Amino acid sequence: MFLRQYVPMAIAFVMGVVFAVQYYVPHPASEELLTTVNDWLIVVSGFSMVLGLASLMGSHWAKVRRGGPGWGYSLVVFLGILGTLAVGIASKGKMFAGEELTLTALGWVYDNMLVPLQGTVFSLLAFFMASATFRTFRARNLEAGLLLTAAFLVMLGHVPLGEYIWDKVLGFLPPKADQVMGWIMNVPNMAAKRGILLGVGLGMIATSLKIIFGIERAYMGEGG
Amino acid sequence: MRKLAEKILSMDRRAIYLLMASAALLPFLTGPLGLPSRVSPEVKAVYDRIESLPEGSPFLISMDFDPASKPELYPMAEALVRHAFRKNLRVIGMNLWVTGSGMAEKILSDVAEEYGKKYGRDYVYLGWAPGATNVILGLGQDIYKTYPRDYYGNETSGMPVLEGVRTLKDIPFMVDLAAGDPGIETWVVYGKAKSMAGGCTAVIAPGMYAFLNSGQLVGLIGGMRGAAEYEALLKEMGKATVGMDIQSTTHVLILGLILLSNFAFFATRRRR
Amino acid sequence: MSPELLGAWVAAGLTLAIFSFLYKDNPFFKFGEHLYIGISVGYSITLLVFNFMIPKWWTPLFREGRMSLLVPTVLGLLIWTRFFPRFSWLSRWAFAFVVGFGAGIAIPRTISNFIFRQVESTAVPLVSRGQQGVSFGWGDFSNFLIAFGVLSVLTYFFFSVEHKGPIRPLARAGVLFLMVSFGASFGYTVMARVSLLFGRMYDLVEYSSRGYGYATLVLLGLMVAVFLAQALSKKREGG
Amino acid sequence: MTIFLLMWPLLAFGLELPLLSASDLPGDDGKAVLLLWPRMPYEASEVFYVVQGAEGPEGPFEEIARFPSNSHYRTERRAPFWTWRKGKDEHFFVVRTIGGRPLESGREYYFRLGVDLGEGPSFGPAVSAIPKPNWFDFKKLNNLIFMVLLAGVVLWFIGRARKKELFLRRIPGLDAIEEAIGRATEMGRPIYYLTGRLGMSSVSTIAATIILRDIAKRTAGYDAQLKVPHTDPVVMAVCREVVKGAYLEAGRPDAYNEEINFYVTDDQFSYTMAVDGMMVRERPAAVFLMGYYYAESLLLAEVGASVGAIQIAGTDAEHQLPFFVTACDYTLIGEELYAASAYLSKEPALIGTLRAQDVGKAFLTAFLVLGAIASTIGVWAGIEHKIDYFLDILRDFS
Repeated sequence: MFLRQYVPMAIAFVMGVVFAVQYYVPHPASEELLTTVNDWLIVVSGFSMVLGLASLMGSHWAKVRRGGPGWGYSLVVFLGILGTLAVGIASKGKMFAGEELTLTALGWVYDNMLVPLQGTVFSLLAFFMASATFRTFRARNLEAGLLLTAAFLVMLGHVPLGEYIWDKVLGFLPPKADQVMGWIMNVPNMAAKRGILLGVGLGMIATSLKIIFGIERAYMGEGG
Repeated sequence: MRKLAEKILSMDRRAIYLLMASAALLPFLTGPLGLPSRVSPEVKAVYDRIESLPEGSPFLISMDFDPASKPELYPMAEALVRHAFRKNLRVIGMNLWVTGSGMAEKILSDVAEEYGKKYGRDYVYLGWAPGATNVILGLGQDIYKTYPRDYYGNETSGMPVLEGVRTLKDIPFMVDLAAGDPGIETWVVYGKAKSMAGGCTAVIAPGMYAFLNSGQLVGLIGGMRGAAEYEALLKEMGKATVGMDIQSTTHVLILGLILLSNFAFFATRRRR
Repeated sequence: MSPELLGAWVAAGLTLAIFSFLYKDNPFFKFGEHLYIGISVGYSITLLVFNFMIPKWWTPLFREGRMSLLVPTVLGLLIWTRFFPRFSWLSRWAFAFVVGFGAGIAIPRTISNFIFRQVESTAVPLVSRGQQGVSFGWGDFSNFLIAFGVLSVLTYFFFSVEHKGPIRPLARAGVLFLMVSFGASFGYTVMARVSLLFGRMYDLVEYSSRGYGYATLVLLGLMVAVFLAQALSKKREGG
Repeated sequence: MTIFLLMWPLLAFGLELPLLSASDLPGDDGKAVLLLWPRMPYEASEVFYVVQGAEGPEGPFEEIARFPSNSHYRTERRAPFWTWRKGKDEHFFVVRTIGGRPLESGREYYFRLGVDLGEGPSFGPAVSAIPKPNWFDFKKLNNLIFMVLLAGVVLWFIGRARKKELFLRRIPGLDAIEEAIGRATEMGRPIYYLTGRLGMSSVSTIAATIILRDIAKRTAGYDAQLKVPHTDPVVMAVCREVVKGAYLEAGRPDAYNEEINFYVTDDQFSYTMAVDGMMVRERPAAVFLMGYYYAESLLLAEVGASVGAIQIAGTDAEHQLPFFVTACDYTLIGEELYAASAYLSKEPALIGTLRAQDVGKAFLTAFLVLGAIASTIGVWAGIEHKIDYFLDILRDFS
């Protein structure tokens, strides 16, 4: 109990208080402390990244071993990892090699596999968005109507063709489409985002305080 | 009429996908539409800030994105690095998103080659390091401790490109190009940049206006449109400018769909 | 086949495999998606080793003998005790170190950047003084709207009192501001998604040229043929 | 003698040189010196002040700065009223480098000030100062006080919430839950509950499991059919416990079924498609989308709306809110999700924190209103500098 519960709580408390107070102390000794500990933590981040990557590999390996439905896809994940790793080691982790900057094997995998795959997965959203807009964007009430109008105006002011249409249809109005969009972004949108930001800021401070005082212990993991 | 409206409302999703694909392919078939985008004050502010820097000033660009936002942020990064090289600034590149390393490296080396810039003297790529918040904090303390070596394994201390630069405070201007978290907010909170601007995907741009208004960001380049505006300012038409055509066609399609669905919706509702 | 040509075929094939999801969830898509996960993890490990483990940890610690790196090494090893359930509680010490530090540095910086800076630029004069004395222009109106908007959104997220009386219209105004900002976000997001689409379309169009051996067209044809054959065989089975 | 000759032109015009004072700049790391000197009657934009510095009393003096004499008044420095007096009666200059070399702490430096009327500067006597590092930056005092006060408020309210129940307003979305479950029972169709795509370490997932408990209690009472498809095995394990507990509490352990919570896949789009497929087939009467979502939000909410379900969403994923707001009947926006979970769970730590944050918000709201009014009056009456005393309280001077 002491080692498992109180020691980590004490560590979090000391670290939290010291580094909150450090901010107010301009003395070089305090800056040196921040620099040193911060450097350590960059190294620690590297170690914790291994933890994340390894647990992902572990879960796919377990699927391959159990051979349940879709285990083949987990094998694909595994082959992808091993293949890229092999290619990466062969290329010493660099995209280009030599004076001529020729593409290495890793560069080839990156350019022709990783970039198109990731790009395409996310570009699917353009299609989903179009269909979702069509099916759900209805001015059912005042709220939805406002949302819709703002979205409409921003989209119109966002593309050259929209500006062109605005000039042709509403050209007699003093503001141009891009100015309308700019005002929406800078005034009502900004105000709402700032309101949210203030709330989020208070929330972040409160959460940090709770970590320091040992009230919030989710970081300890199971049983904490 | 009502039947038609109901039919429209229950249109198969794949029909919309097909419309969308056609709208996206249209500019490839017709050729460029040649419609210009007007330059917004947010983007102009970034351009002016770089213009105002004296020759030889260090300029930091952090490319915190991955291939998923390549079409938006890659042209933006290219345009900014191009502008910096044109002004003979010393470019310091880095990134905080591991899968973006390759792109950041490519942008810097491609544009450097174009302008005949020499590695180590005119520009440096510090590369990726884990622990984004700590990296940003560390740069505010001591760049050489955070990045003792650059991406290629060279020692950073003594590099001519970093002369006179010890911490972020010695860099008069930096731009963060971000696709999410860690990104602009992280730099705003933990960075000690003297003056900073942001470039980001269109998804996160609306949230950044609070920092723009408060002056924590001097300028903001939002999405492909922002990149196209920057290309227009540089008078160098790149991929973002080309991409604005498909933005035009697809946006107008979606606007049309919104109108259509709302007309149909009200047509079916009024009869009820 | 040159690496470039092969690259075009692979890229076009993988792009189409992912796009096939628009027709329906299918093995091509699943293959592509899992390959994506695998490659991105493999790439991350590669970079972790070559850009971090070797230059920033192994070389300074074991070759140059920077003993101060022993501290983070021990912390890192403590984190790795999560791999061994019996000792995994030890990882709490390291996590407490990291999380405590994070909480500590976050507080003052959040106060300064998320609270103070935002408050300062909201509590601004709502009139301006020019050559002709004090006036209330469009800019001042916008400033007023900003202050009112921030205020009403804060009120909406206030949970200690019922939204009754004078608070009710204020909270309601907060919702309306939120809606406009959601709409603006939506309008902006469309651009982001279409940008990605443009990126992929650009490549697909390029790869369908003769120089690349009509890669896109050939692969698209093959994929359609597979789907058709599958649909036909299903029909035959059904009929 | 030489000095007298150099000063001759100034004396001839009846001008005297300002008296320079140098001291360590307070609240820094000991690498800067603050110079102050009074305002002189002959100041104009054509008259320049020249600041020079040296590492020894005999020089050599090097030029540090040169600026019009009607600038660098005390008012121009951004500093709070509790460390710095504003005004136009004195000039200031902060020296950080001499000849490009940064000042070092603990070393004595010499400075002199010259006035240039256009024919080269005339210098007054040199003064010296030793920059020293400080242990507290008083410019950040307001930040520290804010932190201490907020810490006090958080701890106090958590403590109070442990002793007695604090009032929290009911979130309207929670009333909609009752209605949705009632309707599902009437129609005999299932209820879908999704917990988002993050693991148990996320606040929004925790909130989602707390709300699930409440919903499970109601479905147990109504005998409605609940379905919770999962994407994270750990979250599924937790939710099984939660639902089981809820059914016991409702007195219906017989109605509990392990299959209420089931695992689909961890893969984003495959999960989404699978859940969409189930929704199309089973046409649920109510769909709850709580927790954190990514791009799949759009697909899930769209299908739910198209099968005619009552949909209630709750997320702190800001980017997904537009889709939920348009496609769902009710949406818990951002903090409302946490508030709903605090309301339902009655957990003192949650309620206390929420109350503390409310106090913070009330304080900020009041300050904003007063600040805007005060600075408006300031401009109106031309007393902006007086208003600064108030606005400085929540200004950032780092």
